[in-house]
Amino acid sequence: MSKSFKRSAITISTILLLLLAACSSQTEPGPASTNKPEAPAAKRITVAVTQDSKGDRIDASTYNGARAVHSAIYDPLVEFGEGGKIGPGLATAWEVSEDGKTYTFHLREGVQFSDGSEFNAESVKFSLARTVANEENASLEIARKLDKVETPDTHTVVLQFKEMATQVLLELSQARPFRIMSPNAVNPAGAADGEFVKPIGTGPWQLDSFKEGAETVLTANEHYWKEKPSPYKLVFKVITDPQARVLALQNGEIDIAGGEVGNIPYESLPIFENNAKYKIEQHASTMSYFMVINQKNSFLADKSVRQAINLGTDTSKMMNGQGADVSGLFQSTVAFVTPTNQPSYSFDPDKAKQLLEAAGFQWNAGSKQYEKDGKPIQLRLVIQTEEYPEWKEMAEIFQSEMKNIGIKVEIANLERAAYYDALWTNKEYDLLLYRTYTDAQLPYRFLTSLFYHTDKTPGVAYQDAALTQQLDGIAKTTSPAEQQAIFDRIFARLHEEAMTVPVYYTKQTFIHSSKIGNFAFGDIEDNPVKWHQLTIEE
Amino acid sequence: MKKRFTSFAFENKWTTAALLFLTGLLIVGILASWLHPFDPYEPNYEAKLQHPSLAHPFGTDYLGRDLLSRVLAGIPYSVFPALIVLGLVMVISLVLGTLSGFYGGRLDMLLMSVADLFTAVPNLLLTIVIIGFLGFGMENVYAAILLSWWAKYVRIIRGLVHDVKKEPYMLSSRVSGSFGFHAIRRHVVPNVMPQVLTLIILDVSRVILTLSGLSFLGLGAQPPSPEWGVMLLDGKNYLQIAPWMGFFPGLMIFATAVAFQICGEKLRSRFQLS
Amino acid sequence: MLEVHGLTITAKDTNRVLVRDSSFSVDAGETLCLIGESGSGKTLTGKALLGMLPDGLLMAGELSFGGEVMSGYGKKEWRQVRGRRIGVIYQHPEQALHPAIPIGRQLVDLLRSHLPVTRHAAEASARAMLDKVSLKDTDRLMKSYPFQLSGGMNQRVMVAMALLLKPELLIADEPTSALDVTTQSEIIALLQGLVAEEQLSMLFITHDLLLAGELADTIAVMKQGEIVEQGTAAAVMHRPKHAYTKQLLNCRSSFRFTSEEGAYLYVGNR
Amino acid sequence: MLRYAIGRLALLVFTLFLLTLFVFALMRLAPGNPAALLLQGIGAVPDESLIALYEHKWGLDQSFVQQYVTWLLELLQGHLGSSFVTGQPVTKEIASRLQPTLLLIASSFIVTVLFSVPLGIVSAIRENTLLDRIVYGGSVLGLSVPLYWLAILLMLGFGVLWPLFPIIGSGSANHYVLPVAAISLIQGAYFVRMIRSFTLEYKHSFFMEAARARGLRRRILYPSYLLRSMLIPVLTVVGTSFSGFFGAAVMIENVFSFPGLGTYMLDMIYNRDFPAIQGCSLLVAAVIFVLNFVTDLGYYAADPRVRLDKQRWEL
Repeated sequence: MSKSFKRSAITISTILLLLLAACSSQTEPGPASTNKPEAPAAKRITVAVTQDSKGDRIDASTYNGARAVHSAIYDPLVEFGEGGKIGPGLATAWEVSEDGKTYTFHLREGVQFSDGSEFNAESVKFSLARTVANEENASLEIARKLDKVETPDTHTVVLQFKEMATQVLLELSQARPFRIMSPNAVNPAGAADGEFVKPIGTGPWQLDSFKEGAETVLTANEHYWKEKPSPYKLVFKVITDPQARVLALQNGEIDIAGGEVGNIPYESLPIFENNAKYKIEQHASTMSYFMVINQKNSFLADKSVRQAINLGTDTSKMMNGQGADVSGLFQSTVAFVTPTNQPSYSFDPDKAKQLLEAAGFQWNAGSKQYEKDGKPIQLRLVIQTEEYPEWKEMAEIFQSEMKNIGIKVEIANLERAAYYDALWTNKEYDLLLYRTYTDAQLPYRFLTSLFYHTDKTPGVAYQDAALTQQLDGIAKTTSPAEQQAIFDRIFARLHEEAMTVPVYYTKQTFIHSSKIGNFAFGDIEDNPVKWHQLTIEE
Repeated sequence: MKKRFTSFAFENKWTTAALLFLTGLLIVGILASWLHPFDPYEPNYEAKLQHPSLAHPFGTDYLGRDLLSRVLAGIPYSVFPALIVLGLVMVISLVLGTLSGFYGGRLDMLLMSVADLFTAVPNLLLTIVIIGFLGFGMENVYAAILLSWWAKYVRIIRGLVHDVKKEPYMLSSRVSGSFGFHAIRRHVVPNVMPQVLTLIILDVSRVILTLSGLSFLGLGAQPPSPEWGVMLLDGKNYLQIAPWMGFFPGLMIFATAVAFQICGEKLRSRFQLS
Repeated sequence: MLEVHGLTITAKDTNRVLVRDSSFSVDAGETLCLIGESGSGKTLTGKALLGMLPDGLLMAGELSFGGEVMSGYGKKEWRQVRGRRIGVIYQHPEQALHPAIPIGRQLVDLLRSHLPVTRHAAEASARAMLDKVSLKDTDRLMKSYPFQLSGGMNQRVMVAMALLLKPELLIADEPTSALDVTTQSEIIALLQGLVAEEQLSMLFITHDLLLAGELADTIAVMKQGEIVEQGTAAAVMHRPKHAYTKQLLNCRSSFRFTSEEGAYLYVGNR
Repeated sequence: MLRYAIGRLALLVFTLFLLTLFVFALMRLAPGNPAALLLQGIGAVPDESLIALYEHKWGLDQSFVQQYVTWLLELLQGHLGSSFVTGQPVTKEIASRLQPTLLLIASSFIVTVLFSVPLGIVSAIRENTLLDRIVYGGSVLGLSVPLYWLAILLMLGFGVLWPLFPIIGSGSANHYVLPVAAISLIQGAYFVRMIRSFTLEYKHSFFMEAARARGLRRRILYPSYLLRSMLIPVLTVVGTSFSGFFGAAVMIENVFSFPGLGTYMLDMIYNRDFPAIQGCSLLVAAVIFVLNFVTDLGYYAADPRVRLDKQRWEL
């Protein structure tokens, strides 16, 4: 090897080494972290999640961390059942005073937290006080109206409210932020404003380990009161890309994926259909996709245009035909929705055209669009595909259906932040594809947050005084019958004014390898699966 | 000049093929509207996700639209803008790179720090701001690509100019007091051009792919645009169900890239000889 | 020494003939000047003698050197000839030397490519050769780079390099055209001295007829790839037969004057 | 040499300062309000009062200059403020996510350089042979496939159909195989093309022809003469590729769910988490500038014309 070659090789390698040193100068010492040696006994069930669950900061009184992990660790006082019926949770029975200001809960006996400490009235008082003290929860009814919490004996809790409170049981049943946490979870123990240490709840699981951005591992809570604790470890593995989740299911790196927590794009379902190695589980959801209408738009201010759009939308084409049963804004699984009380617009393009012509729109054969004094109907539909990839296809189907009734739709697929800017602040949309909330937040909390309209706080999705009055009516009664009557009128009003364009009723779809047995859906979408009942068959 | 071109065109079969392909692209791109066998935008629910067949040589997509028509309709959205962007990048970086490489000193320092600035800022952030600020539209996406790409080129061209500046004939021309601009035009640019051309030709496909990357991050062309990058992204979602949805746009990008490479290579060798 | 018969060079793809049926010879210790305007094929002929034609060109005709026929040589045989039996110097010496390798190293590399000498011995003979071409301060020169030297010094280094392995034939492709007038005459004087001293035969390629007249024993005039006239220096200079040679002679300058060293100083017709 | 290095370092610090100002301004211009996004994320209605609450907590209600100055003062004391989304100090979050990203970038950089620089040179030396054609075709293919597509194909090919490597996360060494392969193939394609065209350029240069005319042996000719002259262009190609590598790492981390800086940065940009974006871009910029600086030093060392410009021979 001639000297010159050695010299130039040295020069090149020194430069490379310099680059490498500069590159890895910041790495911490120690080899790449390899997985901890597995305890031989506990086999792992791995679930794919779309985002980091921030396992080490899941404080029951906040919205930190993933909903699924939150509801796996903490139990609610009362549980949310089918169609909105409230069932017993940590409280076996409860009474609501006539004036709706006093709620008395009788707590379950002999229940322990995962650290063995006693579940009693004190721990409930501590949890509620801590949640109310957190100013981020100010918009919730309990936080707004709670006066004081009394504990007459170790297993009775009485909540006194300053004025009538009608949503207490619904808010208590939700995943966050009113579930019960042990006083030992904070430092100093029992202090409502103590510094959060470790999640300790009465739920079926407790936190085992957490690796940021990678996985959250839960082990069973041996003191679980309701059913037998699970013999396995439950791992929530972060997989951000939808296709990666599909592939991870196929090569066994994860056992379960789907639902809101780790969604599998619907177009990938055929890979797992009639395939013995996998089982597809489907369950009704309470969420639906709908389009928010911007009343400020000159065309959309006219009711007949809104109605024509509803009539022109063929929801059966959505999601490869799975959208056939759409009738009205809310699914039948939503509380206070009965088979008869939600009128809806069925697909009838001709009627839609008649409505437009009746409202003074002329058909322009050249541009094949309806126009009024020379201006064709052109609408900007804002969507986002980061959280809901399927919205792109729906928007394109909607676009072509509107073309059939002479309305030109331009789709704007915005980046997530710009999308929420359009919805909440700058209102730069004519139509915007959004979704309803889920379970206990429907219909009241969802309707008040989007349709409640006062001069001070204008309605976000639609501004209608009559609807607002009806919503006020709900807040004045705790009797289910009275509330049902008001909701019947609310649904009729939503339909009559065509305030929204319902597009699709979602379904909860989970896919798991067939060696996972005894799969059962949870009570709310935030706690989608009864993880502790799962079994692994060899 | 005419004789030179024909000899260049039919020099060997590869170049001819490449040139034919590119002219084909150009023609179809311009006259696209009445050339497609089907309407590239109209969904046709009965023909969803069909295999490539005689009726649909490239198969159909998730809304039953004919992919061949969409690919042809996509030419003006994918190839032409890529060339415009590259042309602008070349001009800007040639000017800045030459100035900073040739004159050096404070101007060079300043330009390099601004260039470093733009290479270091995450171009996703840059793109979001530009699109958020200027509003939607493909020209803003291209402006964003331009802004994050010029820096790399300036740095490379500065390196090349640095090389050329040291050549003896350059020294003699500076010694003889030839005015800087004249020296640049006559000596520096012709010498740097072959490398710059190679550089630019390399990146034709990368501009289209950057667009596809931006759509992956939620910032690309708006539906139902038949832009190749976006179609490539849709193809990824249907990888195992309808692989042809991603394959054919990808094939077109590859073919366009190869055609540009071959023409660029031959042009460059012509540059060198003259 | 060097016999060339019927040399023809054609371009492969356009089969244009660049050099047509040229024959000439250089005897031992003699200098042949090949004259022609740029593009007349004289440089190509020089390259053909070393088998260094760029790919895309075809060579026909017979080359023999020192009795051996070279036309059929393969890569390996040519490598034995290049540098060892035929040396080359070029018009732009600083471009012919590697810009980023010190001159000493380039000389040593050349020696060790051909002879099994130790590094030390190679450096010694390199230094000796640099002295021979009257370059001063050789130690510092060995460590310097071409861009640090003037045109004249670089050309001297080129000559040293060409003659390092004691070749029998030196091909000089317009070695002085890029130099200023004074350096030019110094280099010409150096070459004349070395040719005489080493009994070296030289093929001197130039477009400058007067320079040829002074250096050459025999002259060959090339026009568009063809040798139109060939003969002794005196014959060609004073009794030119071909119209083209006459034309070249007439357009030489109208005046000349003598410098101290006795070399002709004139304004050539660039 | 030292004077050059000091000058360059001063410029580097100045550019970093310029960058922080530039990123600070960029974020204020971007659409999307961090408070509204956070509230939206937790299912609350982003009304004015709540947004004002958060903006006060994060100091966003101060003037632009005030915010920048406070941030800069904090930076000088070594901390980058705390993230809006998690409330944790940004320095801690970056530190915990740094290792996978740096390992990913460093290993793909080495793999890319090791296979593409020699391949580029050899395919240029053996011009128009079969090897050259294959390398040419392969590199053009590499330039026409988007990174995320290649990543998915590798996952499908070597993670599912032929399960050799894990495809999710950065647990063990063989978690790095597919991501590094994806980045190296794409960046490698670019390197090979650039290096090959530079080598061709130099291979046909005059001093190489003169060296061959002197009968220099191939064993000296290519390794040292060609390579030595290639140092500068190789440095140019390598030197300008760092931000390309980091961009590729961000994309790959997202597809392979690497818990690295790439996924973190993308999330933070989507959530408009200003301190986190600011901290990350500062760190990334610092690393890129240092590497650019090292490349410039490399120029200095490799090119004698730059180094010895002053020592000319006076006749």
